[in-house]
Amino acid sequence: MSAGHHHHLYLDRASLIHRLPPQCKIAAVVLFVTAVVTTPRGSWWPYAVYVLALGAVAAAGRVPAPTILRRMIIETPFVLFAVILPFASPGPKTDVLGLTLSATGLESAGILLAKGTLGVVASILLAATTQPRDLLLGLQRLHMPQLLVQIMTFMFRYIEVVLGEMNRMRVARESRGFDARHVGHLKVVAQSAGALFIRCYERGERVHLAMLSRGYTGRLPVFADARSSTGQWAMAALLPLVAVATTVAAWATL
Amino acid sequence: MHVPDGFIDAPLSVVGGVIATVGVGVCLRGARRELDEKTAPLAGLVAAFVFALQMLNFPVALGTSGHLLGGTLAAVLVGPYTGALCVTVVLTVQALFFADGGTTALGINITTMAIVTTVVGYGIVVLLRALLPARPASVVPAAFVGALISVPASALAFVGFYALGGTTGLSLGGVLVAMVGVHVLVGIGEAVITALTVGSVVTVRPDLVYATRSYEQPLEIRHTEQAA
Amino acid sequence: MTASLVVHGLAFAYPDGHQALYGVDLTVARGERVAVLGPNGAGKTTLVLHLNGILGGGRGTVAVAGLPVTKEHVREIRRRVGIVFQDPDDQLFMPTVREDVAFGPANLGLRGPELADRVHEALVQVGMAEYADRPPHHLSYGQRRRVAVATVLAMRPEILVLDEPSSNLDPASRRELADILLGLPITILMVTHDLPYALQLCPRSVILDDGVIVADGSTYDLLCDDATMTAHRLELPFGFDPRSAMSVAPAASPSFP
Amino acid sequence: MTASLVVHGLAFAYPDGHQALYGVDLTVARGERVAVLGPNGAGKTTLVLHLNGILGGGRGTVAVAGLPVTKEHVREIRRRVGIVFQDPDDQLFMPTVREDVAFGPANLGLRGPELADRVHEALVQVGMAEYADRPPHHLSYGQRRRVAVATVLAMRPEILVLDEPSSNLDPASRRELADILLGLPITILMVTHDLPYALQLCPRSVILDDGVIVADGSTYDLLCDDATMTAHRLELPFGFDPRSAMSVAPAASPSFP
Ligand SMILES: Nc1ncnc2c1ncn2[C@@H]1O[C@H](COP(=O)(O)OP(=O)(O)OP(=O)(O)O)[C@@H](O)[C@H]1O
Ligand SMILES: Nc1ncnc2c1ncn2[C@@H]1O[C@H](COP(=O)(O)OP(=O)(O)OP(=O)(O)O)[C@@H](O)[C@H]1O
Ligand SMILES: [Mg+2]
Ligand SMILES: [Mg+2]
Repeated sequence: MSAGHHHHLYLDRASLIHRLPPQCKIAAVVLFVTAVVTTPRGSWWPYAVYVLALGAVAAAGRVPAPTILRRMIIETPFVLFAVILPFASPGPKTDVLGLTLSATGLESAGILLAKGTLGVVASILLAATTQPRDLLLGLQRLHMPQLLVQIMTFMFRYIEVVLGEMNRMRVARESRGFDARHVGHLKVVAQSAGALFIRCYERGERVHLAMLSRGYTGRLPVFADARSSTGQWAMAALLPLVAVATTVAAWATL
Repeated sequence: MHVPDGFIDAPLSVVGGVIATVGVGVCLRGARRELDEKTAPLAGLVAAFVFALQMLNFPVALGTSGHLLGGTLAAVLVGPYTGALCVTVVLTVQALFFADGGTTALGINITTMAIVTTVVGYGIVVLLRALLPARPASVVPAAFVGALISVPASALAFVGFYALGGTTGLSLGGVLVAMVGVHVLVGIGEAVITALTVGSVVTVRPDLVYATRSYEQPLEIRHTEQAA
Repeated sequence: MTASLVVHGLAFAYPDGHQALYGVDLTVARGERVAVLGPNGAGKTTLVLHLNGILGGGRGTVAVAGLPVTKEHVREIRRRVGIVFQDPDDQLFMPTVREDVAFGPANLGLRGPELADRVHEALVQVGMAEYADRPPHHLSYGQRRRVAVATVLAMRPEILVLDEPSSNLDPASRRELADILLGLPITILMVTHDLPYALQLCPRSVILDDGVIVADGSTYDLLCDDATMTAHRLELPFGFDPRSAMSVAPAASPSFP
Repeated sequence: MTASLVVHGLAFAYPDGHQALYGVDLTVARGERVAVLGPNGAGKTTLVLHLNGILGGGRGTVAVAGLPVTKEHVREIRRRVGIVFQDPDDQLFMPTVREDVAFGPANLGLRGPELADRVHEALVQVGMAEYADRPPHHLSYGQRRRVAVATVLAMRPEILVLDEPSSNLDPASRRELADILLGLPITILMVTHDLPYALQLCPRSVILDDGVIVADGSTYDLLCDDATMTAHRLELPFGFDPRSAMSVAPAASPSFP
């Protein structure tokens, strides 16, 4: 029912990375990925540096490798897409393991996979070390417009409301002898889906009104001190600094 | 259709970012008229629903899959400006937090999936409502058609970006046919879900549907002789 | 005859690690009406949710009419045990009141006019027949509670379990509900904080505190036992005296002829 | 002195077209404690939600301490009027009990140790201090209600409005809440179906039925007026007699010296 209690993506650990203010982490991720994306075509060594850098962050944040690998499943659609490239791209062909593939397609696929994957892992690390509530706080500190912060606040809350109400409805159905295995009963589920939207909305509306009753003005009061010190910014800057230096070096040595 | 990091080259990603920033800026100004104390949570709920819809990936053909976009639904429920902001928020959270769609491609994703869908979808709804009978229920078929068309329109916008800044060297014609073809099918699913949701909300809480707001009813006053 | 309900050594912890039940033993005979009393957070709701297998997976056993509450019997048990939840919003989920009340009997296989009659009858019992076509979430809290009771009555369960049924009901509805319950020849387990109501309806009461049953006996005796009462945060409300109450209305309580 | 609360000709229909209030008039003086009685669906909650501008847009006016409840004053009014909602799940939304109770005072600008003290004090008042770090949605219903009361007490409102505060509370908590309320020197409006509780706490009562105030007077007189009571589905509970109750505990009710 309530906002931002532990999210399933969040790993509750005490670590250096967990303690960093959220705004520092968000800025670091965005800058890091930007540096990665601007890596020139033709250099491959920078990706090794990026992987090492992310590996260091994962270690410092105590995020285990299996967790990261499991969550990388989100990439599947674009991995599939990358696999098509070497077959479908025009240009000179090469032979790899007996398959005739497009050389540029192969290179493109490699770059796409490398850059995309690094972006995905950076996000996974952010999510594993930052609670949704803190993400909001961080975006607020980074001056994301108030209206967007507000919509996002409610969105996080409603995701929970929707899950909570779905669960209540399921228990209510089953307690009254509902048998989800019958096909005819799909209709019931579809029917209650319409009610779900309104029910969630009205629950959320009442909660919102209760918040207003207690003086809510659209900004959540900040209990934890989310101010960031220069030291913390410096620490968070390590990751993007490494990446930017690498990219610059790659362009220089091209 | 979430564009990952590195799929579109850096200069065009910047162009996408600029378009998105301007678009979101316009929406922020416009949304002030749509949002009040009560509709702010509705916007959040719509965002949560769009979020859930976009999780529904369904296979379309030969290993490709598409997901719902939710732009028209959002625009019909909370207005076009706020609707675009809702989808923007969803895309931002997905990029930063769920690793779905690249952080650097966020501008492009917002342009194609938040701005184009709401502009096209809501535009069609407004157009059709002018043609259909002036009843709240008319919004349902209008939303159906709006959703149906908004999805391939968004795919088309994506192909546009690809034509100008694609990094993968695939032939433009092939990409065009594949993207638009897939998204015509996705559009049908989107249309059905949009119409169902809007339909159920219109019957119970017509006041929650932006596109049908503004109906007043006279209040009755009773006088009583008080006892005690 | 097998007992209607047998709970043996039931212990349970919520997924967050908080243990709520520490070995509950309770046997209820067929046709008995038993009140479950106890302070907030004692574990009453947790116990109730075990009676038809909504919660489970801890230690101990629950059996309904001889049938153990296990995955394989759960469907049959849910036909027999009707639960009115503490929060009516947990109970109501269909788009209209009528559909909501019809949901249970329809799952039992009722159709057509028979189903319609069953629904109408239950709604009349709780005085909500004229609200049949409204969405439940647009009713007042007390109206929702009345519909929640109707959804379970319509299933004609063998065992009726009510979690604080009288809260948020207006005084007349409260009395009407008492009349309905007194007229049902079935086993009733009622969680309540309303001690006069318990006395009126249930000859027997148990006190659950801190996850165990700490007292079990005649409701009248319990309410008169000041030491036990205060030990478990039970107090008689302002202006209520069980002795004088029982001398006025003895009919309600079969154990005091 | 201006009255604490003035409601005049208030009419309101819900968005689905259902009219709930048909012209409510009510004046409450500063420091008065007034019970709002009436059957389920009478419009009590709807009235309550108008008192700080949560609902609005119908006909009529509401003024708090002389200030009309309009968009421009709404923030000031919400500082002054504290509402405990009928459903605690509507009230609690933060990740921990402590943060939830701190939410209101923090919005009023309190910080640091002052805020912590305020939160602790409110939690002690309702007996929930040891639950400060648990998530509210993992509490029992009665515990949630107690926290809901604490969230509002922590704001130290001038006018306290409670919608069925005693429902789902165990008897001791109910009495403790009565003690807290009796000790607060502020205006209190309490919606309740618990007539003995109303008599104990509020010298004055109004009856709301079908969207209008149909009676207004001393609680004792109302409860003894059988004709009015039955006309509005109010009945005294089993075993309760206001006459004998008042002779036992007159202190609670200042109007009966
Ligand atoms: N979902 C949950 N997760 C964790 N702990 C819970 C949960 N629900 C209840 N509890 C805890 O379990 C204990 C028993 O709760 P339960 O709801 O059974 O109490 P109850 O006797 O029904 O109280 P009440 O009279 O207030 O309804 C309480 O201490 C409560 O805090
Ligand atoms: N959200 C809503 N939409 C439409 N109608 C509503 C809504 N909420 C309440 N009503 C209706 O308005 C009337 C007054 O409801 P209200 O909740 O104010 O009653 P109440 O006096 O608080 O009742 P209770 O004692 O049961 O809490 C009822 O007839 C109810 O059905
Ligand atoms: Mg309970
Ligand atoms: Mg109410």
